[in-house]
Amino acid sequence: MINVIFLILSLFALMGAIGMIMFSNTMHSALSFIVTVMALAGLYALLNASFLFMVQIIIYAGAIITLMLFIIMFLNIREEHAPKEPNKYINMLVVAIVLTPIDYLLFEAFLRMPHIGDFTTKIKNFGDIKMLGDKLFRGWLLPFETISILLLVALIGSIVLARKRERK
Amino acid sequence: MKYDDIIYLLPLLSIGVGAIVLMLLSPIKKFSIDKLSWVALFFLIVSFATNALNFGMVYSIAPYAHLFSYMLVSDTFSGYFNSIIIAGGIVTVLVGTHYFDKSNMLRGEVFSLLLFAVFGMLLLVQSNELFTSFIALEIASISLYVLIGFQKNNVRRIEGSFRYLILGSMASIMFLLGVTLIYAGTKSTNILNIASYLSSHKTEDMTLTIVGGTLILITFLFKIAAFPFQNWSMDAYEGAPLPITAFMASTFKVAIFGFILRFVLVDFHELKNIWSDILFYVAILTMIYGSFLAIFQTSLKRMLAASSIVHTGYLLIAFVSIGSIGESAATSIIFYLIAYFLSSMGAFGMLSYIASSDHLRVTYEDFRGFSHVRPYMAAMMSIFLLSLAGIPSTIGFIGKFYIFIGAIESGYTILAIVGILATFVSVYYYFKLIALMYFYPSPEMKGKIPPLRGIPPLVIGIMAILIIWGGIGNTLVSYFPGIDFLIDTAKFAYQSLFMG
Amino acid sequence: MGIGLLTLIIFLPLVVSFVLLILPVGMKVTRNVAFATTVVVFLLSLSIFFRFRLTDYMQFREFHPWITTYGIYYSLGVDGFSMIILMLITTLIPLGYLFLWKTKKAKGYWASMLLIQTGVTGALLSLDMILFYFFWESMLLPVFMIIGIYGTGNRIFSTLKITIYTIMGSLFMLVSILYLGVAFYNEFGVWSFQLSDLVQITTLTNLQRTLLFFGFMIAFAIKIPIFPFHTWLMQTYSNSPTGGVFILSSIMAKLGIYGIVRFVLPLFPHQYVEFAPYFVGLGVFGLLYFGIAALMQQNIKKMFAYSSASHLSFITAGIFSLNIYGMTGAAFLIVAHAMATGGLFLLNGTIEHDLGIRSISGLGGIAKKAPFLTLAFALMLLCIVGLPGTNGFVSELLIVFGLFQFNHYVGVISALTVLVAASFMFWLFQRAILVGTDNDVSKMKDLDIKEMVGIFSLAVVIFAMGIYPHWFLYKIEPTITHYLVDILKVGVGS
Amino acid sequence: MNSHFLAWIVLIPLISSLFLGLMHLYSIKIRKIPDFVFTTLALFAPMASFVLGVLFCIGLYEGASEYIYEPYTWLKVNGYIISMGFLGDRLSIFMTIFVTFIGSMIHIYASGYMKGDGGYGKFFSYFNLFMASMLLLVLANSPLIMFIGWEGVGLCSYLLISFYFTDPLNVVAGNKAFIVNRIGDFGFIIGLVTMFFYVGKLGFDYYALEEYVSLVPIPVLTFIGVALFVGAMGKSAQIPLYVWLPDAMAGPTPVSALIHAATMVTAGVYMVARFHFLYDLIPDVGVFIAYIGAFSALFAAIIAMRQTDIKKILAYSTISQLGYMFIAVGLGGYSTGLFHVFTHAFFKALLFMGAGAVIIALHHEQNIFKMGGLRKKIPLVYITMLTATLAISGIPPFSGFFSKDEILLKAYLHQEYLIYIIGLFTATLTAYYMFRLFFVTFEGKNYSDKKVGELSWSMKAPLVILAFGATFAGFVGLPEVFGAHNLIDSWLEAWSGPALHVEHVQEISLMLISVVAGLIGIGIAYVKFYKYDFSKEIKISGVVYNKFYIDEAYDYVFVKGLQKLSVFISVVVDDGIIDKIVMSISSGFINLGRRVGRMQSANTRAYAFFMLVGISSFSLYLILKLG
Amino acid sequence: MIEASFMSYISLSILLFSIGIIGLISRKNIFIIYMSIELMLNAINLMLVTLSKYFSSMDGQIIAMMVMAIAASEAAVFLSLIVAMFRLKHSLNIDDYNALKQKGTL
Repeated sequence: MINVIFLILSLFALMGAIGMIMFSNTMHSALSFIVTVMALAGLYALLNASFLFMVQIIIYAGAIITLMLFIIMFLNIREEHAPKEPNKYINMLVVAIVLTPIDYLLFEAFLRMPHIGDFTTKIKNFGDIKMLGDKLFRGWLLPFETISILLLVALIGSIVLARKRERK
Repeated sequence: MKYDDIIYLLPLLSIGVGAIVLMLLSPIKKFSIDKLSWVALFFLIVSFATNALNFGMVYSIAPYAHLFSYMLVSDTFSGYFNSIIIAGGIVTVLVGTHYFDKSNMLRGEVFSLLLFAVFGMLLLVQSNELFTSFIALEIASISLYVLIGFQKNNVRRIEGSFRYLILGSMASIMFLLGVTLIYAGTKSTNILNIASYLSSHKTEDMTLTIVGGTLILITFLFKIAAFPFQNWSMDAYEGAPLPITAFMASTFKVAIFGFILRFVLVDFHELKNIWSDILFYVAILTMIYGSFLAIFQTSLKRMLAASSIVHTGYLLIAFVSIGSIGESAATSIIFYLIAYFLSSMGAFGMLSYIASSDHLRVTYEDFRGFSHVRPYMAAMMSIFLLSLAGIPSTIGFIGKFYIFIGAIESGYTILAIVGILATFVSVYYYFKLIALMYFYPSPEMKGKIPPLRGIPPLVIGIMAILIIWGGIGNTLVSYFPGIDFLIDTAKFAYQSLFMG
Repeated sequence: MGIGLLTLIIFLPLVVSFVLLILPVGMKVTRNVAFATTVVVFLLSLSIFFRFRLTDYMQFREFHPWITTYGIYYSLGVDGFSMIILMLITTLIPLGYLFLWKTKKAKGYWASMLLIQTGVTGALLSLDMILFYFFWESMLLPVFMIIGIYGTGNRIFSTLKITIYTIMGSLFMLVSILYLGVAFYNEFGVWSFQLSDLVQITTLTNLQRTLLFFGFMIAFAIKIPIFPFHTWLMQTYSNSPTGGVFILSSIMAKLGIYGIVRFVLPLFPHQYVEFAPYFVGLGVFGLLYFGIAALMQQNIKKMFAYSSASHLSFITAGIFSLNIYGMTGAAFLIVAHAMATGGLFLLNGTIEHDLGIRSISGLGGIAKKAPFLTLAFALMLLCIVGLPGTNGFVSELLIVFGLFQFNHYVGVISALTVLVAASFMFWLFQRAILVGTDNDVSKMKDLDIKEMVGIFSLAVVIFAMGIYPHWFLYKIEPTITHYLVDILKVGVGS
Repeated sequence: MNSHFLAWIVLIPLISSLFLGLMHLYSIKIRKIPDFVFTTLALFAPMASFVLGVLFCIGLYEGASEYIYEPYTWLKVNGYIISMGFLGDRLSIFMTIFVTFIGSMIHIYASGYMKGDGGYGKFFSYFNLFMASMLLLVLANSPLIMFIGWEGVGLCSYLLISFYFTDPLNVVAGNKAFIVNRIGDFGFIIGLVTMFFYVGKLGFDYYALEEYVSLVPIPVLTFIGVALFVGAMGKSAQIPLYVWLPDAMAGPTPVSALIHAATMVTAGVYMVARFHFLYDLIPDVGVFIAYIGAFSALFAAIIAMRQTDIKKILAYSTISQLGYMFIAVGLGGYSTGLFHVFTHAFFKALLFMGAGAVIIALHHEQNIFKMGGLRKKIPLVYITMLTATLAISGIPPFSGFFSKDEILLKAYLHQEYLIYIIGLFTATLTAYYMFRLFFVTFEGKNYSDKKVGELSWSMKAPLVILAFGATFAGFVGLPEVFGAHNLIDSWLEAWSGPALHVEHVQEISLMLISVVAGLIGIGIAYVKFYKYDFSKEIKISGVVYNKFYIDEAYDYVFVKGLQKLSVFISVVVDDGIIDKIVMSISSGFINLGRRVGRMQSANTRAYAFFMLVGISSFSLYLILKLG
Repeated sequence: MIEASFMSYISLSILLFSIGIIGLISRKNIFIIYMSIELMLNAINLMLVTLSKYFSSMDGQIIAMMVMAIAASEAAVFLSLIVAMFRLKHSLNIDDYNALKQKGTL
């Protein structure tokens, strides 16, 4: 059963991703990307990451991509703004070929992975918000704090960059 | 919980606090750029001072180890790099304020972002955990992306920023993938845990870790602009405002090296020579590519950017030899970083000071007859160029000396020879500028060049003196640190890595 | 710790130069103080000359740690060979100043001249390879400045050319030095770049030594220059100001020779002997090649450049002749040629200063206007052509002896030296100085009193060394005997 | 006699020369010094040396075998010492005396000849410097020191030939003299070096060389002998290095008299005599020398027959006479050769001085065909010139007869008949061209109506003295056939060579033959030139007049050839090949850089792709590395 | 030896990652380039979550969560830069932005 869900979700994820890079219309791509994101959220749920499932939907689908769609509309981007890309399939093929060693290496590396754990979680409530919060504030305090700095930087950055042009 | 651990956090904290304070102050109209720069300077100096408290000792402490789960470390090594990075920040503020002031599109947020970048870099060399490093790297990078594109109505700035952003994100993702693979391989992202895992397992079990390490190395190579990941640097350096270019070219590189040295020496201590073969070619190609690129430039900014690729190549020579002679190679890298920091910071700083009025591109031709207009500035510029070229009596020579001798010691004589050839080519493009400054009659440009007054020239002059002192200084003058002192400090820094 | 005599000799000009540069003094003060400094240095070196003992050891040693991590020491010393060149430098420079007196250059010119002096004496006296390299490269900078700023013609191009050319050579030397240092470290476990330590290395293979030998030789061959590394020379000389070309020809080129003897010889004795025939061949070939090329030069400085190259090739042949005659002769010719060429360049400088002409065809009839200059010119010229009674003769004779000992045929060919220089030098003298032409030389002034003191002091030394050479030679003979017997192990030559 | 004074013989002229030079410079720069100061100082030097020479001569006569004075070690290398040494033996003192004597005479003459010249002091400075060098050459104790003098005289010759340096011709002639001499010196140095390496290490003075020279293998010795003789060829203007001497006549006439006739050019002969111990061992080289001498004599005489310049004729005659001398020394008769040096010095100096007097009198006219009829105008010159002409033509009892005849006798007795015949024929030619000169100059009436300049006493007195010399000097070496004792042979006993027995009748008949030969020459000259018709336009041309085009050939082969080679080297090889390679390496590098620069295309996707390729290659590396 | 399901998750994430790279390099549209980067981050997140489950450790999930934060911050900068760029040139084609092209090449 789980395998079937996984297959469906992964199919969606892949289709969405492929669609995202294939569509020439920006809006279509963005919508296609949402499919992937949602599929991934489903996969997180399959992987006992219930909190992440939520976050994925809220942040990605809800915030990031929406923001992007908002920008697209805000800038009033129309079809003619999209660049002409006659060679994009050939390009993709070439990139895919160049990519082969990397993928091979990654697969090979995971195949040789030492047998540390297994894929059946024994821990109860694995992945729920309590456990996550506990771990986050006990074991990952520093990154968590620095993430806030990062967000601050991004905040200033986007203000600086997107602010209306100032007078000389 | 020990409260005196706070002292090891102070450098980081004061920068962070400073950045936030500046962020809050910057929208206030009353605070001019000048005033903000003093605020920034205050926090930087506090940070520098608190960092200097532990100078001269070999120590390694994980402050608030329990709280931070050993993710943060403060040792001589980080202290050493911290001081360079903070100094980079100080110099950028001191020299750059003039530029920021003159090009009135830059606003107060620039100091906030600069301090955030410094914060990210400090964290980068102090973090003992890969994901924290990643965040630190992102903090620094994003600050820099924004700083480059700050003058957003200038298409060159925006373009440089955007290109750097795309490629930098690609590199960051490689880093993240590397971290993930290492996590997959060792079930931890803490450097010490990884090191102990690696030393207790067979190589066959380490495939994931090695691949992950390689991906991190690729990011490192990208950030220091090594071949074949160098293309962005020319565009980003040229696109950025000059003080930011200076900051990027010298300080960021230092921070990156601080991180990768800790990573390779501590983490991959057992495996550090697995990359020697490929890094060998990377080093050679980096030097050759940089030389080719630098030799025909007309814009000085581009020339310095290209030459910074060459200097990356020199550093990689030492990085290659880390595999066989860890200590002296690492020491030589640390020393060379100081040398390069001083020289390139000085050269870029000088350019930014000169260009602050109205030049966007500073070309060779702009310097024709410069020595007749501003003799002292020309002399300082010459010192920086000579140091970059590695002419004796400058710190650049000593740095190259260590690098080459390390290469020969570890059996990479070929690298030393290629390095020599690159140096030889570099003489051409550095001396061309000196020739232009000195050998032509005085031009009609006196009005445009800012006078030799104020803080920026003073700072640049101090750096020139440091370069000379680093090149000839010795222990003859009692109680005054010379070259030996610098080397010993670098050695302490190296040793402190293995105390944790 | 006290400051040693050699340190004083090396660094006094540097200190004075910086002080002068910083203080707001005019050109005249700078010049006068600079001259006084060189005189003081001369007196200091004179005291070394007289206190020099007749041994083959290094004397007046100074030894202080510099970069202890890598065993680099501030290590100075003098032996017979370097002593004679030291005397040469410290004598020539003040005399040269007297000639450059009237050049209306900025004070940077004089400061650079002082810096050059520091560079050359430093390179001459250092016994630590890194220290040597340090000075060797440093002296290039003031030369770069002097030629580039105060030169003429296509000066910028030629300045860059000489700089890049010589730096290329010295960088190869740097690699070789480093390689030796590492080899020493691997063998003995400590770092050192002392010459006396590096010669003890035994682990290097023959191939390695050969490569290192050529690494060193490239640097020196470019500086000297040996065929075919000479093309920078002609352009540089013809575009240099008088002071620059004076320093280049009479001092810096000699340091190339010195470097071979001081470093290459003890470090690679086997290669030195093995490749000696090739270098002797190159030397003798260069002697003829440059000599013939000099014949038809139109620019006086270019002709002198070829002439210098010719003589320097001859000196090179001498030092590779592997016997005491050739090597002492070479040492002697270093001095003789430095004085004579230096003098000629200085005299030519005054001609150029007064007339602004550098092509031979534009001159002529100077002898009538300036008899003293003509006399001085003739005396220097006689030394160049090796007329008996001048030190040029003694040295050329000894080198011919040495080369004859080396190989009879080479010796016979090298005797052509009596013809080579004479042919173009006398022709030059005829066309440029003696014979009157339609050219306007009315602006030509004769030597003033300072110049006369300068040039005739040189002439006196030239003739003194030619008439009583033994008094000068006996100081260097033990050193050269030491080189040949103890280091090269070829014997002094029967 | 203290041997220290040997050094003073050299030093006095040297110091005098320095003083004269300084005074001259003072004079032209600051304040004029009157000529008589120069004259006094200049004349003092050779005379003082002459007196010293005579004193040494007396000392030798009284039984001293030789004087040696070695003031200091000139050079000491590898334990081998070369001293600055002076040797006063019979040969060198003989040379000293006649050099200083002739020198003194010509100094006196020159004081008149150069009167009023702007370079008066300079002239005498050079002159005295020449004396010093010549005396050093003569008195040196080792070949090396001799070489110092040897080159010194060459330098002085150069300086004096190009004395009036504003005229390019003079300087060119001076250069030619110096360079050609240097070619000779090249040979000399080779000989010297070879000698040093084979025997010189045992001691490099003449006595040591003489003692050990037999250790040298004969082929080497032959090489040394030839090489040294090349030096002599240059200095003494023998084939093929004679070309400089005629041109050297560009110098003032006293210079020609002193240097290019009487003294310097005989240095080669002296040198061969000095090395007699060497040449005695290699008679083949001696014969070679003799042949060179004979051919030079003949060749120069032929050229002299058609010359018109009075000094050039004398110059060729000098070459010719020097050839005689080499015949003698080549055949081992060193004393005979030196005897001819001795007599030749008198009559040739006289001839030049006479010619100089004529030139002065005719306001610097040198073409004999523009003279004529001077007998009445300057009778003293006429008489002295006649004496000298007779002497050179070998008419008894004038000095030239005895010396020349002895040389011919030597050749005959050595059974070198070819040389003998050449010598005899040359004697005829000599008489012919000398009397041609004499008749054309003094007889006829070409110049009789024009004004002739006055001659000062200082020019006349040496003429008279030397005329006496030219007449009677031959009696010093009066052959035994006249019942006299050959003073020269006995004085230079060591150099007289093996005694060759000769019948008196044979000797007398040979003498007669040579006298007849001379008279034939005079006769022809008388017929052709005694009443020379100057009105007839003379057209002189042809191969002989143009000196067989030897100068042109040399010029074409050596000078032009070298110049072409020089241009080839500096333009084609240096600039065109070597520098081009250097420069194209650098420009090629820069161009390559421009190509590489295309990678900085500002194309983000290309950059990213490039990165991807990099990552991919890292992956490949790892795949290979990890297996 | 390793469960198929684990490898299938990993494979999926690697595939997504590759697609991201392909999109990043072969497309000219700035937005798609940006989304490709986000896709790659998502792929890594999937990997991290998978590992988290595999190791039965929360670390992977926490990292994944923070990666999302990083992605958000990058998004902010990215999008604001895009806005700035578009204002300047009114083009979404990345190839139109080539003012920094090397001059003076052959």
